[in-house]
This record gives sequence, structure tokens and C-alpha cells, in this order.
Amino acid sequence: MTTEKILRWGLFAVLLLFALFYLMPLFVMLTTSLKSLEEIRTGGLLSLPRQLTFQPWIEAWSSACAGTQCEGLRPFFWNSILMAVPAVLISTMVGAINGYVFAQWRFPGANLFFAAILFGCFIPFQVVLMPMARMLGLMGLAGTIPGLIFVHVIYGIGFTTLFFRNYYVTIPQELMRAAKVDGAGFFRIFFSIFLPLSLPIITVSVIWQFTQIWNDFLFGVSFSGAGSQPVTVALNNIVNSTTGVKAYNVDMAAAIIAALPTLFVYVVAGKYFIRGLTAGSVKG
Amino acid sequence: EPTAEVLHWWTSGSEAKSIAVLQEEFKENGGTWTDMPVAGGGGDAAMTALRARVLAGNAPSAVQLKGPAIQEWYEETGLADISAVAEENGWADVLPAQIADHMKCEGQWCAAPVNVHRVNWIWGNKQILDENGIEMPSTWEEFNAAADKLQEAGITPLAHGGQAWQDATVFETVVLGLGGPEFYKAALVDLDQEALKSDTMKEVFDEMRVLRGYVDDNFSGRDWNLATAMVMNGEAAFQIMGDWAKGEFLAAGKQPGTDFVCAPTPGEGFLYNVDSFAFFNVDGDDKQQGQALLAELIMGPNFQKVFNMNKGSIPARTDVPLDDFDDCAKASNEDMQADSEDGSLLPSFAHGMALRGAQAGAITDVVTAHFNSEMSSEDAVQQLADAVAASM
Amino acid sequence: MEWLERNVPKLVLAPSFVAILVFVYGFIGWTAWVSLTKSKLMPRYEIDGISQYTRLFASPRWDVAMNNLFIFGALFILLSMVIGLVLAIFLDQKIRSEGVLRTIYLYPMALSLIVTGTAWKWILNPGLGIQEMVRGWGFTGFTFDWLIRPEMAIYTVVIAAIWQASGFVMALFLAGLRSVDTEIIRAAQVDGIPTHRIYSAIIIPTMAPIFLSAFIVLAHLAIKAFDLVIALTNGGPGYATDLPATYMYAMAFSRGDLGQAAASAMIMMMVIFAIVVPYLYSELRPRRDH
Amino acid sequence: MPILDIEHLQKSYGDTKILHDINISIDEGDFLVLVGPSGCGKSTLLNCIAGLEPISSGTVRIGGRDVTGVTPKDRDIAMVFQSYALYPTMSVARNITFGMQVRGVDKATQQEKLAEVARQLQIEPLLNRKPGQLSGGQRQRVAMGRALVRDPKLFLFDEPLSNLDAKLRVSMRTEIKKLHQDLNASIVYVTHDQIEAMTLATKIIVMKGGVIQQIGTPAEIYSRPANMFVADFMGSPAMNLIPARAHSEGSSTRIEIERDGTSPLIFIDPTARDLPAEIVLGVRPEDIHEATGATHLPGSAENAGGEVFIEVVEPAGADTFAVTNLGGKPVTARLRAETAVQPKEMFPLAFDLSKLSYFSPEDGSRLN
Amino acid sequence: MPILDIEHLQKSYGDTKILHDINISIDEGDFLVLVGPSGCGKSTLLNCIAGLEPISSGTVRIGGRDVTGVTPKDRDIAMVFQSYALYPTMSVARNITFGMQVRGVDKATQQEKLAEVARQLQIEPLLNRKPGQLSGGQRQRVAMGRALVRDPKLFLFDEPLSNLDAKLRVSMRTEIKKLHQDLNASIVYVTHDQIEAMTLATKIIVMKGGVIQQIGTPAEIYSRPANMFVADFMGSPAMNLIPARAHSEGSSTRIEIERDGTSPLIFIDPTARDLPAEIVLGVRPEDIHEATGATHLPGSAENAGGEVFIEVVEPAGADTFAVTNLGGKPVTARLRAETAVQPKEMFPLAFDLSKLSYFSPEDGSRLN
Ligand SMILES: Nc1ncnc2c1ncn2[C@@H]1O[C@H](COP(=O)(O)OP(=O)(O)OP(=O)(O)O)[C@@H](O)[C@H]1O
Ligand SMILES: Nc1ncnc2c1ncn2[C@@H]1O[C@H](COP(=O)(O)OP(=O)(O)OP(=O)(O)O)[C@@H](O)[C@H]1O
Ligand SMILES: [Mg+2]
Ligand SMILES: [Mg+2]
Repeated sequence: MTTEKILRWGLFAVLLLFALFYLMPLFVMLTTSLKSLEEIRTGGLLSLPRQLTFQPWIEAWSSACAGTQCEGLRPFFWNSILMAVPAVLISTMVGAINGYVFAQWRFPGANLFFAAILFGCFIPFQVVLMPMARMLGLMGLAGTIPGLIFVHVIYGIGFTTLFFRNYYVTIPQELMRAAKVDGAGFFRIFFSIFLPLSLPIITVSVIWQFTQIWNDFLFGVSFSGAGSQPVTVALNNIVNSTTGVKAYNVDMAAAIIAALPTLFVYVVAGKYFIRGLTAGSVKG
Repeated sequence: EPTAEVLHWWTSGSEAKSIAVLQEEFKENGGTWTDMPVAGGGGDAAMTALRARVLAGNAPSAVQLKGPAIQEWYEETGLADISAVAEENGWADVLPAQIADHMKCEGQWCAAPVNVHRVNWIWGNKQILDENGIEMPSTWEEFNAAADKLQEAGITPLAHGGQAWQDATVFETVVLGLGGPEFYKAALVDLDQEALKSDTMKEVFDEMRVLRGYVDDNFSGRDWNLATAMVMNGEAAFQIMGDWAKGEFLAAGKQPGTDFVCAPTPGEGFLYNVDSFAFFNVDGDDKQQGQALLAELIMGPNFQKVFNMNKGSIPARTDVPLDDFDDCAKASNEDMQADSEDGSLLPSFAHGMALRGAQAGAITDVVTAHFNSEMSSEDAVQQLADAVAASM
Repeated sequence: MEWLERNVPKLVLAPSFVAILVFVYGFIGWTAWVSLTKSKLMPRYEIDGISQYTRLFASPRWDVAMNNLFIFGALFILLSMVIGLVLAIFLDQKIRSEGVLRTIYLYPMALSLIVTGTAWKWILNPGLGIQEMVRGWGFTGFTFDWLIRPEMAIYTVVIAAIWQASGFVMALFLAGLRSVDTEIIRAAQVDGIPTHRIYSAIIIPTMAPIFLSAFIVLAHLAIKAFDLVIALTNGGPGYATDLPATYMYAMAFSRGDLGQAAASAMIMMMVIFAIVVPYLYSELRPRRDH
Repeated sequence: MPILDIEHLQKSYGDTKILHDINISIDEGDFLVLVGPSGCGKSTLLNCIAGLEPISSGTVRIGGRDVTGVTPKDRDIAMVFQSYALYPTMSVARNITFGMQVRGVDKATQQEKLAEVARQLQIEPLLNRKPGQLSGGQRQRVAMGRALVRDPKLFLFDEPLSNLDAKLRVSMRTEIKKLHQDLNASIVYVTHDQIEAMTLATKIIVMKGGVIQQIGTPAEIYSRPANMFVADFMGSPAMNLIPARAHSEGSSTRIEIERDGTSPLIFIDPTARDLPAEIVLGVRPEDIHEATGATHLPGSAENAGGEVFIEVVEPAGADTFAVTNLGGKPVTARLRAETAVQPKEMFPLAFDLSKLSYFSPEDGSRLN
Repeated sequence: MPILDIEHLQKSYGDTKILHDINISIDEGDFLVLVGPSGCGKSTLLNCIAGLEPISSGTVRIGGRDVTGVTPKDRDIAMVFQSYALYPTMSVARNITFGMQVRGVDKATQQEKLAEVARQLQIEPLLNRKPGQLSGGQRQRVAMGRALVRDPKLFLFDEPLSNLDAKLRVSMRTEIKKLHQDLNASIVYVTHDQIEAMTLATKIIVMKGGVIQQIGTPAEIYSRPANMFVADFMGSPAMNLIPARAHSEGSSTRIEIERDGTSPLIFIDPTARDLPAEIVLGVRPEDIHEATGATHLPGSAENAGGEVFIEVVEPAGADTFAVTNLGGKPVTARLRAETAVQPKEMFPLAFDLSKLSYFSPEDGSRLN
């Protein structure tokens, strides 16, 4: 009994140790963002702040300069939301209906096509940058938020389709047969029967896509125009000073602010994320 | 109504304030300024964005571009001709010839210079130097001797950040210092194979190896401003860095001459890094007017003064009075005028003034690989020559 | 009408089909084309043969990048799996604060390394981070300076990558452990099998599909690893921590050497292909479940 | 006019032929049960009738109309599935009315039909629940309800009871039977439970490997199976199939069966004729009785048997099963509950000669 | 000394009491079957015996040793699970020997035992396969094999046959019975199939809601159920439970049952005494016969009955079930296969008076 107790404590200690490891960067960022620049210049980077200041946070949010515009991250936040929300919704919707076809309406060649879509998940985005720019130009979407939405939807389809397809294959075919006998057609079955069943996997898809799109920098920097830059680009602009003075505390505050929405989503909905992710794709 | 969309990577701190001056002037002259800042990677991200914009068929009207990249872009897509503005304002008369050349594409003006950074500065902590009885070195032997002394005293002689461009910066000053302006031009501007494989180049790498010994252990990946802070805080004695480092000192309230000293790196010559704006072909009167206005303002004496005081560099125009500038800037300006005449005003390779991207990159690769490993000077010389040949 | 009804599924897929065809395969084709040209700053379309590939394979920096990919990939995948598995098994022991710990392990996945890179740089920097801290506690002999040693720096990239991904792997495994039929575990208990053998001989072998999923997710992260290197070492010291993705980016966007970038992209794509195709095969093979 | 008429139906998946030349014809009010082991193609056949799977060749007619290329919803059928396939996110009421709503039936009629069916199936209190909140039996009723509101020409049931426990299965079986009688509906019903088949059907089709083995009334199939497969498959416990030897003796035949521990069991069947030397004798457990008095070996005209060694005795409430070993096979007899039989002892048993079947050991076909 | 002895066992999950004061004692060689509806706590009780769930209070003794706090592996038991719980990545042989290997049994003994068990269960050809490659019945055998090699004091079976189809279930049932007789093993067996319970058990426990309803031999439980729950639960089709009225008439009792369409059915039970006015009469289907000649109403001493309206007739091979309606409830009679009964007609039926049970309509307890 006692050895078991000791074992349990050891186990708990290991888990805590790992927790510290995972928390370390957040700790560094948080403490730095609460120090004055003076203290950073003179003191250790890993030490606790001697005197708390929230000035960097205020500055990062509302007055730090990104180019000639000195309004902090605030305006760019809105850009990101305008981009991320529609992109997440559209790619999830497209993924849902694609997944529905792949799982329940198989036709010859469907598997090959599905494989082709999946392979698209693995393409490095640097590769598509330049041809995509040309295409966006041709479509008249260059430098606009709809253009960014378009790009994120295109490269999000792979994962969302995978999620939904793997989820929908676990739904028995009989359900669809029953609906067919009942006289329902393709869209009727989807909207009345499959969609209402999809909450777990919609959660997964939304979280995944939101994280990807919100955190994206490469597409954001390449395909945005003046006025449509997402928050990651603004963050990068605030943080990167080539030949000027660096304000680390503001940088760190800005970084945390920019990450807050995704952090929030993970902390609040992380449980469902895991549950949904394993709901379809993995069978023990 | 003139409009301009300006793509640049001066996004934060003093740089952002400096560019804001231009924006103000532009607005005062009735223009509409659209700001398109993209920072990161010393302009890499901005270049990525630029390429996307050009491919998409809506290039910005003005882009922060410099060195041979201007001509490269001209060859790929063509650039707007701003000769009218240049001639009207007599740019040729007020710009040093070498710098003016950078602004021309096949004889016509296509870009406007903002400033001149001197790259080959060496910065010292006055107090440490005084305590150890050290003068600013004027040759690399002197530097080595001083460094040895400092090392014995337990002081890190050279503050350095281990990033490829910083390695390259040190490298080019050594090339200039040991080989002289002629050699520098042959090796790093004309990419003469003889010069690249010469014994002088071997000596340069030898010196690099020696310098590596003067750097503390933690230099890898360090930002240049942290290295500057080391000099400021007395943790290190010297730093080899362009004059933007001055901004760090000044921001911390340090005074040139009393707290820190600035001097050209050992040897002769002036390595410049000129920031400039290139003008892309755009449609529409508004935009073309905007380009003209912008070009005029950039070269305007007022902007040149205000901007460069903010940024720590000196005006590209030689006729701007420097009374309000600090001593380092004044010295820099004098050297530039002098060197401009005797041909030792040279473009910095490390900052993309001398070579096209592929070649500059190839050299940087070898330099940084040598500096960060045990590679012998012979191997380095050989690799250097090979890499340059392969990148042509 | 009848025809329409029968072909609705295909029609619904058609836009995605076109999009994927153009925006994935068309672009891969474009890249393949460009890799055969002498494109510099901007794409040119005159075929020039395979000179970009010969240049690529002659480049010492590409060698380093490929080598690093294998070191990094192998270590990252292996260690993430081991750590993920260990954490999952430990968390599976009815730990009271499981919810909190799980969130802590998982949150790095939510952050871009653009955001955390600087913090990592400081932590790993011997003069600022862990080494300094431990020395500050009195262990003056303690050394942890991988970041600045060219031959070791790639391992710091591995550490940061593990930090980001292992929590996710943990979550996958945890869900896997929970999905094992409890009757099997009970059967093993009655059979007199000690806990560690239950895990090693019975539960873990049944989780093969999860190992495969985790492997693919990790492999895909490893190949795409770009932010990580840029934020942490920017390829340095020297180019000791270059990876194919960063090599390609450097060639395409800072060097103006598009042909070279396209050639490296094609090689990357082939590596991906070699890993992904077996996975796709297993994923799509007819399953007998439900 | 047959309500369902299938001619030369064939069905393949790729190269695999699943159904071979199926011909079926049933009349209005018939209750046709398809039985057969798992994987024999029962569900596939049902799906072909419903139009959920395209057929490879042949024709399907429902109510005289050729429906071969027609979609399920236009075939005037209703179907109940093994897993019930209730729409999980809809309430019970919605589950039942969904089809009508899709077909555009007006609200009032929907409600009326719903109420009627709910009353009939006694699921009124459940109408607002979700399927997840129902027990297996309740789900089954809802699935039936969904089919009933259609009032179709033909009902199709795919193993509707196989997910229920034994007890519920029995009572639902009775209800389905009653429903059939009340509505005079035409039904095709799939099961692999032969008791279900026997109790429900007016007509049974036994299938194996996509081929129809026998079509007939339950009584025909039970007492005169067309081959050993049917004999073995139908009835529980199964018909005993005992290897034996036959010798023609004039107009009657002498049958010899190996018996454990002692000499073979021998009797004369006066009705059997022209049997080959090696045969398999089929006898249902209830046609083996406790032998009384004089009916021992050699058998009388009606009963024939002898002492056999009893291996296992299973009392099962109303009956007691005794298992012995004849011809190298375990043989089960179904005796009265009050029997004195004891395991591991000899006990006299006798066959009812009028109920014997003989099969060919080669192809399993019936010989008498 | 009882092989298993449970005293005052209680088990709760949190605040929910799952098992209430369980007391059980069985002897070596006993075959104890726990039956009861789903969720009544059968598996929980079995898990408590195995030590897989801690108990809240009470004691469990196996072979005389108090094992209350002992881990499963030290209780000298073996267990077979409903899902078989085979180790999916190990071969059949490894599945069977793995436990021995962990316990350090030497290689030779392992192989010997494996061979013995494999022969006994006829799974020799399967030894190298993985569980995924086996059919349900084969898996079941392997699970049994894994238990058998342990040679434990007590075998525990948790619904080992419920995943098999009807036919296989019957044959595996016989095999388990045989195994029990051959090994003289002590077994606790959980099922919710009352036929399984009847055929296998030497002793049955009927549970409901965590409370033991009756303990007894199969015959006792079948013919004298302790309450209406047991009466209804055991036997298939279930015992008919018919609401009726009773009037004492001297030493005998007059029983009145409502009947569809005509006057109530009335008969005299000479043995019944002291019944309340409202009762529920219980009679098994096989104790309702076709009435012949003079035994109509009012009944003779042994049989009593009358003409009733037949609603459904289900021929089921050996028997035919006829369903009528008495006292407002459907009542099933089990008749011979050759009966002339027709649905929707009147037919004479008679009860076997010696087999009747009477229950209180209030608490369901037995009255006679
Ligand atoms: N989509 C399909 N593709 C290929 N083969 C199939 C497909 N569906 C079914 N089969 C095969 O067809 C055969 C008949 O299947 P079917 O489902 O009709 O059997 P069943 O008689 O209903 O069995 P069960 O009693 O198990 O439901 C099986 O061997 C099955 O493997
Ligand atoms: N871990 C648990 N926590 C809370 N309640 C539980 C737990 N396990 C079982 N129960 C409850 O205990 C009761 C008895 O469950 P048990 O599994 O013993 O039933 P059972 O008789 O075996 O049923 P079945 O025939 O369906 O297997 C059920 O009501 C169930 O919901
Ligand atoms: Mg089926
Ligand atoms: Mg149970």
C-alpha cells in the first residue's frame, strides 16, 4: 500500500515536471511583458518582474506602431476576425458536404479522388505562394480579405474533408437507406439527418481550422493588401525592427494578445477537440 | 490627387517614426498615402509580399528596395521612369556618383535614395577602453592586440550576434581592412575568381577565425541590439556594426565620445548601405502623380535631414547641412565625401548593395559556415570560389 | 431531372475537384516546370534542363538541410511519441487534476512558433536561459549550450518541436487508451497480469492505428517545419539548422533563385509522397468496422 | 396478380456474384420470410427489392408495375432495418412523420396518421423523446411506426428483431404476426432465426450462398426439407443427421446405425424405397420418444429404437433434452419434462418412422 | 465447506446502491446461474466476486478463504467475458498461454496444458490465428480455453453466449454443460436468457434491481416462482399471468376469469385455500391443453377450461402456439403441432389445475 503511494507521488511529480516544461515559454513571455524595458535591459530575462507594469499591454493593444500606423494590434484583430470566421465556416461546410459524399455516396473513383484531396493537406505552402498570387490576381481577389478567405478555404478543404469523412463513415449506412426509402433526397438527408449529428466533428473542424487560419502568417503576408493585413502580420511588424530599438516587453505582450483567441478556444473546447478527433478516425 | 501605396519594412520604433515623417509631408502636399508595412527577416517577408503583388498584377507604387535588386526588378518587370523629377531637381548634382548609379536603370532614374548608412563602424565602450588603456584600433593587428589584452582582463573583446548577416558584416569589414578597397571591389563586387582564391582572402578567413575567438560563447542567434547592449553595459568592449547601432546607444541615453566611441573599422574605405525606394509601373494618373511627388519629397532636403536624424544615418544628398547631427554622423559624412572622390566608397555586400541575391547569398553561406565551424581557411577559400561560380 | 438526381453527389464534389486539381496539382506541375528553368527573381518559362537539380545536389547547404531533416524528423517523431505515450499512460492512472494537466500539455498546439520563438530563444540561450539559471542555483559546472554549437543546434529545434507537438500526441494516445475495451483489461487482471505488462503486451499493441495517425501528423509537421527554425535559430549557427523548407524559402524569396527553390520543393514533395502514400493506402483500404 | 414478382434477378459486386438467378412470386397478404446463414445475401436481396442497390440483371415487379430502375421512394414500399436506423436527432414523432413531410403530406393528415400509428403500437407516451432515450423494444416499435404510416404496397423487414433480447423478441414476434393479420399487409421479412421464420411466415425461402434452396410453407420446410442444409438450418435444436447404412429388403428397407459401446441399432422402414447403401438419416428431436414396452428393436411399423447411452441431460422447463451418440454424431431427443432419463446411463429411445427423412451423403439432397 | 460464500454483500457507486444485501452460498461442483433483466446488477455482482470491483460492505469467501481485499489474480478464479476480451494482437495460442507465462509456469507445462485444452475445445487448427480471424463461436471457445488452463477453484462467466447467433448459442450451451459435467467445476454464470439459465443451472438466482428475488433449482423456479416477476421472467413464452377473482367455497376455491365476447370462465380449484378476492392466476403455456370431451366448464378436479376466442396462431415446428385473450391479457397456449386450431375462431382450451400459481396483485408475491 505504501509503495503504491510512493509510486503515485512519483508519477504525479513526473507529470508536474512536464507541466513546468510546457509552461516555461508562456512564463517567460508573461513575465517579460510585465517588466519595464529598463528592467529587461539590465536584469535577467527569466527572473520575475521586480515591478509590475501593464503599460506594454496597453501599448501593444492600442498604440504600438506597425508602420506609419500607431494603433497597436486593435485594427488588425478585426481584419483577422473578418478573415477567419468566414474562412472557417466555409471550409467546414465544404468539408462536411464533401465528407458526406465520400462516406455515404461512394462512386467509382471516389477513393482516388479522396486520396488526391488528402495529399493536398501535405503540400508545403511556400510552394503554392507564387502561382497562387498569379491566380488571385487573375480573379481580382489580390490584396483583399475575400482573397485570403479563398486561399484558406482551398487549403483547408483537405483536412476538413478528412475529418468529416472519417466521422461519417461510422454512421451506419442503414440510416441513409431509411431516409431514401422515406423519400428524402441528397440535400434533404444531409441537412435533416447528417448535419444535426455532426456537432462533435464540427467542433473539431472549427477548432482546427481556426487555429490554422488565425495563426497563419505566410498567406497573410503574401496575399493581404494595405488595410487587410491580419493580426499575425501586424504582430510581426511590431516585433520586427531591423535597425531600430527593440521593445521586448511590448513584443511579448503583443504576442500573447495575438494568441489569446486560439488559447481561449483550446482551453474552453480542447476536451471536445480530442473527443471528436478520435470519434471517427481511430478505432482501438 | 496623388496617391501612393508604399511597401516597406520600417515598421517599428525609430524606423516607423522616420517613415512617418515622409507620410506627413506627402499628406501635406495633398497626397493620399497607403501604408503597406511588412517586417521580418531583414526585408525577406516584404520581398515575398512584393513578389505576390507583382504576380497578381497590382504592384505597389513605391517599394523599399536597394542595391542591384533595383536593376534585377527592372529587368524582370520594368520600373517606372522618374527621370523628369530627378532632372528637374538636379539629383545628379547632389548625389555621390556611385550612389546615383544605384538609382538608375539603363540610364533612366528609377529609384530615389533615402539615406546612407555606413556599415564599417566599430563601436567601443569608452570606459573599458580607458581603463585598459586602449585606443580605437586602426589596423587589424592593433585590434587583435587590444582584444588579447582585454581577454586577459576578463572582458569579452567583441560583442557579436551569430546571425548570418552579422557574420557577413564582420567579414566584409575584414576584407576591406586587410585587402583594401581595390581588393574589396575585385572580390566582393566584381567576383573576380583570382581575388576570391587569393592568399589575401585566406588571410581574411584566418582573421575571421581569430575574431571568432574574441566572441563570447553565447553569441549564437543573438540579435544585434543585444550585442550593442553588451557594449553599453560594459560586458564587451567592441562591436562591429552599421551606424544604426548608434540609435541603441542614444536611446539608452549614452553620449558619443563620453560613454561610447565610434570609429571606422581598421583599414581604409567606406562601405555604404543605401536605403532607397524603387517605383514600379502603375496605371492611373493619381498613382503616377503620387510617384513623382514621393520621389521629390524623398530627395527633399527637409525629409533627408529629419529622417536621418531619427535613424542615425546620414543624408544621401551631400548638400544637407549637418549642424544638428551628432559627431559620428558628421565624421561619416566627411569620410563619404572624401572616399567618394578617391574611389574607396564601396557598396556593402552584406547588406545587398554589391551583389544580386543569389551571389550574395552564396558568399554569406560560406562565411557563416566557416565562422561557425572548424573549417580551415583553405577550404573556405575553395568553397567560396566554388559557390560563387555555381551561383552565376 | 433523373440524371441530375443521380449525379448530385458528383456535382457537389465538382468544385472541390476543380479547386484541388488547379490549386494543388496544377501548382505542383507549375513548380515542376519552373524547376526545369533558369528562373531567378521571377518565374521564366524557357526549359533549361535539370541543371537546377545538379546544382541542388552539389550544394553543401542542401546536404545539411536534408541531413537535418532526417535527424530532426527521426528524433522529433520518436521522442514525441514516447513522451506522448508516457504522459498518456500516466494521465490514465485516474489522476485528480487530469483536466488541467491535459490543457497545459495541449496548449502549445494553439500557438504559432512565431509567437513563442523568442521565448524559446532566450530559454535555450546559455547566457540567458536554463544554463544561467541552473548555474545561478550553484551548479556552476552545468552546461546546456546546444543552441550555439553547430553540431548540436538541431537538437534544440527538436526540443521546441517536441514541446509543441507532444501534447497533441498525448491526447491522441489518451483517447486511444480510453477506447480499449475495459473487459480486455479486466480479463488481463483476472489472468494475473501486472499493470505494466497489461500496457506493454496488450493495450499498446492494440493501438497500432493510433500510432500510425500520430506518425503521419508528426511527419507532416516535421516536413513542413519552417516557423520553428525561422523563429528559433533562423537556420544558424551558420546554416547548421537549415531544413528543406527553410532552404527553399531562402532561395525563393531572399535569394531570388526561383529555379533552385522549385527544384528543392520538388524533392521535398517526393519525400512527402514516399511517406504519405502508404498512409493513404491504409486509410482507404476497405474497412470491416461497424 | 402477384404483389411482388422477381424474375431471374442477378446481383454482383464487381466480379463477385452475390445473388444467382432469383425467382420469387408472392401474393397480396403473404408473409414471405427469407432465412439463411449470415452473408448468404438476404439483405442484398431485400435492398434490391427496395431499390437501394441496383440489380445486375432480371426484373422486379411490385403490384404488377416494373420498378427495376425506379428509385426507392417511388416503389411504394416501407422498410424496417435491423439497427432500426432511427434518425437520432429527431424526436419519435418527427421520425415517424419525416417521410410524410418530405412527400408533402399536409400537416393535419400527418398528425392524424401519427396518432393512429402511435395508438396501434402503444408508443403515445414516447412521442417527444429522442431515440437515444428509448429501450431496444421501444425503438423497434418506432421503426415499425415509421413504416406503418406509409401504408405501402409492400413492407420490407431486415432482421427487425435480432437486436432484442430473447424475451422481447418473442413478444415482438407475436405483435408483428398480429399486425400482419390485422392489416392483411404483404411482407418480405429477413431473418436468420429459424424459429422466427417458422412462426411468422406463410411462405419461407431458405437461401445459401446467394442461391435459393427451398421455397415452401413452414410446415413443408420443417417436415420435408429439400436437402441436408435446410434440414440442419431449420428447427432448434436442429434435425439430427445420422450417418447410416441401408439395405433393400423387398418393398421395405433395413437401416443400420452405429451406436456407442454396443452393437449397431437396426430397424426396418416399410415405406422407404430405392435408397443407396450409404445414407444420412434425418430425424427431428421431437420425433425421438422414450421407448415403451414392446417397441424395441427390431422396430414395429411405427416406432423403432433401442437402448442408447445418454451423455448429457438438459432440462428446459417444458421439455428435457437428452443427448446421445449415434453413427458418430451427437443426437438430441426432446422428451417430456417428467422423464426419468439420467446422464451417463443407458436409456431406451425410439424413432417415429413416419417422420424420417433420408438424404444423400454426397450432394445432401432429399431421397424420400 | 461452500466453494463460494457471500454474506451481506452491498455495493454502491457513489450514492447509488447497486447491490442490496446479497447472500449466496454454493457448493463444489455447483453451476450457479444469475439471471435478471439488463441493469439489475448481475455483472456487478460477478465483478465483485472476481475482485474487479471493490465491495462496499460484506464478505466474499472462495474455498473457505476470505478474499474480500484480495486482488483478482490471487483469488484463484478464471473468468469468461461477454465480449470474450481476447487480446487482439496475440495469437490464439498466446492468448491461452500468456497468463501462465506471466505467472512463471514453465514452457513444457504451458505447451502441455495448451494442447490439452485445445483438444478439449477442438481449436487445434486455430492456434496460430489472431482473434480477428475467428468467428464468434471460435472466439468463444478461445475465451473458454483461456479460463480452462488456469484450473481455478471457481469459474465466472459473464453472458458468454449472448454475442452468438441463436443456433450457435444452443450448441455452445450444450458444450458448456458437458464441460461442467466432465470437469466437475464450480461455476457462476451470468445471463439474461432464461432458457440458458434453465438448461445449464443446478441452482438459479433471479435478481431484479440489485435484490435477489428467488434462489432455487431450475425446477423449483420454473414450477413454483416466488413472485410475479420471477414467473414472468422465467420461461419462454412467459407464464401467462391472468387477473382473476377468487371466492372461497368451503375447502376449495371458485375462480372467475373475464373472457372476450362471452361470459366469464369459471372453475373450481379444490386445492387452493385462503386466497384474497383479487388474484393473479399464473399458468404456463404448456399447462394449457386442448380441451377434450367432458372437461369443459365447470372443470373436473384436474382440468378446467372452456371455449375461447383465438386471436393468433403461430406454428413453430414441434409446437403450435395459440394466443387468446383472458382477463384482458393475451394468453398463450402451447399445443401440439397437429392441432386443428384456427385464428379468429372459438376453440376449447383447458388448464392443468395441478400446475397453477396464484399471486397477489398488490406485491406480486406467491399465494399458494
Ligand atoms: N458493398 C458490397 N461490396 C461487396 N460485397 C458486398 C457488399 N455488400 C455485401 N457484400 C457481400 O455480399 C454478401 C451478402 O451480404 P448480405 O449483407 O446480403 O448478407 P446477409 O445474408 O444479409 O447476412 P447477415 O445475416 O449477416 O445480415 C456477403 O458475402 C457480403 O460480404
Ligand atoms: N461504473 C459505474 N458507475 C455507476 N453506475 C454503474 C457503473 N457500472 C454499472 N453501473 C450501474 O449499475 C447497474 C448494474 O449494472 P450491471 O452492469 O451490473 O448490470 P447487468 O445486470 O450486468 O446488465 P446487463 O445484462 O445489461 O449486462 C446499472 O444500472 C448500471 O447503470
Ligand atoms: Mg443482412
Ligand atoms: Mg452485464
